Amino acid sequence: MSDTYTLYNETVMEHFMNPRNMGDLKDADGIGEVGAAACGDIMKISLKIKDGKIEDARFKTFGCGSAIASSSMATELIKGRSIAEAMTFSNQEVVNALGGLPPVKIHCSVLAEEALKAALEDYLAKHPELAVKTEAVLSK
Amino acid sequence: MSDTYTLYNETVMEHFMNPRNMGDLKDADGIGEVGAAACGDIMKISLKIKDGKIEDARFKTFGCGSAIASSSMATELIKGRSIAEAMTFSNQEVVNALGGLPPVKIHCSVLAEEALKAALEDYLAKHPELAVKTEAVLSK
Amino acid sequence: MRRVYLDHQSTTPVSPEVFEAMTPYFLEAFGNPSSLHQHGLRVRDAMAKARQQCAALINAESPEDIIFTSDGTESSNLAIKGVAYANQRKGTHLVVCETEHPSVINSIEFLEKQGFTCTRVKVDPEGMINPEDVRAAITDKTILIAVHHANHDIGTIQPVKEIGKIAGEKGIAFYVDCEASAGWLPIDVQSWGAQLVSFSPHRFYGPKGVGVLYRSRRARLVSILHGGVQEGGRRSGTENVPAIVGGGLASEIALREMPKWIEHTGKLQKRLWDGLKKEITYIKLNGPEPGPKRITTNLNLSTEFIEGEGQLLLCDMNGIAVASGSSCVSKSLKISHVLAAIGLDHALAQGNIIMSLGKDNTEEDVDYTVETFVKIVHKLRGMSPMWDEFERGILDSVIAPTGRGKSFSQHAADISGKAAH
Amino acid sequence: MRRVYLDHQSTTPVSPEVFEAMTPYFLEAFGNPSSLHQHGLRVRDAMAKARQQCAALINAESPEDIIFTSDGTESSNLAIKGVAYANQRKGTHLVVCETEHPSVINSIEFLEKQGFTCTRVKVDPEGMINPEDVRAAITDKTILIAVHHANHDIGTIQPVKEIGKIAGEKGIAFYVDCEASAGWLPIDVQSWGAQLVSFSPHRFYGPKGVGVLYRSRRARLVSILHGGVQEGGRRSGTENVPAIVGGGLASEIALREMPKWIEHTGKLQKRLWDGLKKEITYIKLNGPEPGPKRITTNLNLSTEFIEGEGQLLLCDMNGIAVASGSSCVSKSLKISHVLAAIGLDHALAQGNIIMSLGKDNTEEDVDYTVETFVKIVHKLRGMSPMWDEFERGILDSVIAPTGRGKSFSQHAADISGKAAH
Ligand SMILES: Cc1ncc(COP(=O)(O)O)c(C=O)c1O
Ligand SMILES: Cc1ncc(COP(=O)(O)O)c(C=O)c1O
Repeated sequence: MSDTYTLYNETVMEHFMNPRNMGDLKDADGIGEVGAAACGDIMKISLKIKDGKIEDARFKTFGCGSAIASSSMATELIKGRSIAEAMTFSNQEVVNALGGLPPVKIHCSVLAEEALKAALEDYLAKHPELAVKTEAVLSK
Repeated sequence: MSDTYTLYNETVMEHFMNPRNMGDLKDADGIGEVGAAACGDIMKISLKIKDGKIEDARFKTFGCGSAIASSSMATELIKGRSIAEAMTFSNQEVVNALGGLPPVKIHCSVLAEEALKAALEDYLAKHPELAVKTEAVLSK
Repeated sequence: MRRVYLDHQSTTPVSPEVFEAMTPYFLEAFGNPSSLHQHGLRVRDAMAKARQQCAALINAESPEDIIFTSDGTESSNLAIKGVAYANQRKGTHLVVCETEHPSVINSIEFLEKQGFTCTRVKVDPEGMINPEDVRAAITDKTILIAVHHANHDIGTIQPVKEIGKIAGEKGIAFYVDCEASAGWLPIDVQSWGAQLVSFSPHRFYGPKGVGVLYRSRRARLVSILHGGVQEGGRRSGTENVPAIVGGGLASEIALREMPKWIEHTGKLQKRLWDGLKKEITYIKLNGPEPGPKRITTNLNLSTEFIEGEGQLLLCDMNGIAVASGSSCVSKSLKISHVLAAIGLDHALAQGNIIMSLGKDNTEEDVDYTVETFVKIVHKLRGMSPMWDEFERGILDSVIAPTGRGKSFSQHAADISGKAAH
Repeated sequence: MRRVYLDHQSTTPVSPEVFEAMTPYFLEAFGNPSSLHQHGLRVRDAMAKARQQCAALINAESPEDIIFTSDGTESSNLAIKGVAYANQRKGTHLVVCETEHPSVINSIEFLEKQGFTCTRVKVDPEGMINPEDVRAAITDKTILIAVHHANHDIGTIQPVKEIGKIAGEKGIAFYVDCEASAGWLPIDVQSWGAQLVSFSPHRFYGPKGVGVLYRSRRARLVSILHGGVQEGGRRSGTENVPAIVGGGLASEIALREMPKWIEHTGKLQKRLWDGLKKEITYIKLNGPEPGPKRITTNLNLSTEFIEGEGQLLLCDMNGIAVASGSSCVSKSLKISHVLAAIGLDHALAQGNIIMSLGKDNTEEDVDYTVETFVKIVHKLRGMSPMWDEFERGILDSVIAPTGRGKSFSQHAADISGKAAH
């Protein structure tokens, strides 16, 4: 790659070119689809959740290179976390894990956070008993 | 000269580099010294006049290249002319003989015309009888 | 990997012949044209020649009508503001086409803050302006009409001759921005009745760092960069001599080669669009079909259900250089105002890229591009939730509606109404 | 014939090293920095490096403070108008030194037509501004103080640090035009407290076609050329990449070589002035004596009883390139406003030429110049009616009055009162 100039850093490019967890989950337990008014990007995250833990995550993204990389990274980071942990997930984690994003592209990582949270809310809406428990954990 | 670039055409440069009739005339019959308010140039023309004809002319000039070339050319052109002819001398003759001057430098040729006329007037002031005769010729 | 440069509308390489002609003006003939000695006089001669070459490209009455600036943007600014300031006693109203380049539009916005007014004439769905709409926009306070020749974004060729006639009848100065057409379409300022025309040699194998503004002696113009008396007092500042020399030669070459270049890029343009449209579903060409209404260098494409930057990046990773959105403002997030003006659906505007052809592109380049682009679209659609939802009948296509599902825009509004920032 | 270039203040040749560094950016790395693909990204990297190199030359806080323009004139215009427009709600008064370059003076005249006001602070007979006069000129409506570093005409080095202190106390933006000093004198925007500084690489062996404006983030500035979002939106238009790259490297080299260049030109400056003054009577140096108050590159000379253009032409015909009058405006007939400001007698202003030294001049160059110039003065005085009249006691000298005869000015007024047009 040394002779190649890239708009984003190597990690971002790598996730854009070879996105992890791309696709949909059959029988997903929670699905979130969100859009960014500013740039028109749309991101969808599906989660498989078992015993309060995110077992698997998938994304589909209509958006720029950093949006795709952000969703790839977000799904990668979130796997194995508990619902409570996932609820505190912040876009900054995506930015850090990607080794930074250009200032005008930070909103892509925000979109990933939002898609994840939408998927979790979708799951919790179907499991109100867990919602209460999660809130209890979060407010500790 | 082919490798040399010049601000003025070759004729002008030639007259600037090797001015004709440069100097003063001992016992001049008429001397004119004029100045241009616009650029500060000063030009002095001395004439030797015999039998109503300009026998010799000399100039001294404080001024730019085209002022020096204009006075050189003007003195050259005027030699041998009658006073009446000389009184109708115009700067355009200088410009033409020099093969043209840049627009901002036309006033140099005007200065030469003025210096010549001042010298003629100086002469005629000393010879009022000729002044009348000359006017008669000019008004024909 | 094959390398295919398809961004000629952004800029072109300097041709070796032009570069060679420029070289002496860096090292030996380095003088300042304002200097009265050998070094200055020598470069004055060179500039005079370049002025003739530039004048010839656009059939200007005289080389004296050519003003050298630093680039197309400065030329636009000088044309718009220079005419406006020079004529403000006469009137303060301007008429422009709404799809002008930002250098025109933003110059006008600046003037509007200072009390000028402007009518932005609308275009049709192909980006074409109607001369009668220009006529209707004129008031007795109008001092300038500005319409570009070819559109920088969607390649539409405007009816400048007809508009020039109207401007002439009304005695109003007419400015034609030829940045996107010079070198690629014949320009004739005299038969157009244009008093101001701008172009940039870097768009046709000349160097960056020089722009050209033609100004007929019939048009009043004041300078906008103040200082010394360079360019007859109309553009102050030490002249970029090597670029001016190079720009002159590039203009001469373009004038000579133009018929060949037009034929060549026209063929490739057709081959490229035919190939893409055959292999890819739900793809749309923005602006007129290849033919007399469209410049031969430009294809502006919207591929549905996927976004533009991703297409661009994958093209680039496969050696193909293309542009996304408005070619000169690609750092901004906003969608091109040209695409908005032709009423393009927001979803299609987002999936927009521009491929622009040049004299050195080949049929192989085109075929490789088609082949690669097909794979790219496939890959990105595979990642796109919109494509999935379209296939499942939840969303409908804008390009070829099936009658099933809601519109992309509706869907986007629904979900981004939620929590998007 | 020996060739001696003594017009380094007008421009310098591009150094071979700089030209070599620029070369790839014409032919291979020809991309538009706004492009998102390889070609664009590669030149972005190159521009980032140039930005650092330019920042280092003037000790800027950050490369982000560097704005690339097309030349010194544009930089001056942007500094003056950009700050004025950005702050017009706060105030509309500017303070400048009366001996600024025309690009500053004329920008201000333009603003005055739009309602701004300006105080032009006077200089002393050496061309030096008194910081206390600047302080006295400040009102509560003052939004900008502009003072050049070294004077382009007479080489005076201004007390910019002291003025910067005053500007800082009052919280007013301070612009220093360093066109005539950059590369030849150390510049430290931070210790000066300057928020705006301009310079041009073509004055120190870099290319034409690029100007630099430093703008501290503490200063508000709006753009004056409107269009795309290049240079962070502060300067629209396709960037002249090769010139920017060359300008960066020229800045790096200048920073490194400056001590040597200063020492070298300082020695030659002294030798040249000593030689001329020894061999030629009635010659005067305008501006301060060589030393800490004068830049080492510049000698501004008035030779009495003869006029400047003739001196220049004869120098040129003998291989010596010098400037006459204000170096950037030599096409105009008018006498430099700088010479008028220092109160130079009209006769001496007319006999004015500028010799400016560079790193490649030698002692032999200097000696040849002295020898040749002596002959030239002799030749022109032989043609001059003033010299003759001086010798005959009709006129007196301004430089070394004898007490005999009337002044040149009196004489000129007497005779041109006559019939001069
Ligand atoms: C002090 C000063 N400022 C500004 C300028 C203008 O620079 P440029 O001619 O590069 O536009 C000059 C040019 O001589 C100058 O000497
Ligand atoms: C139609 C049009 N006008 C003006 C410009 C501005 O030209 P430049 O970027 O050379 O300043 C462009 C640049 O793309 C353009 O396409």
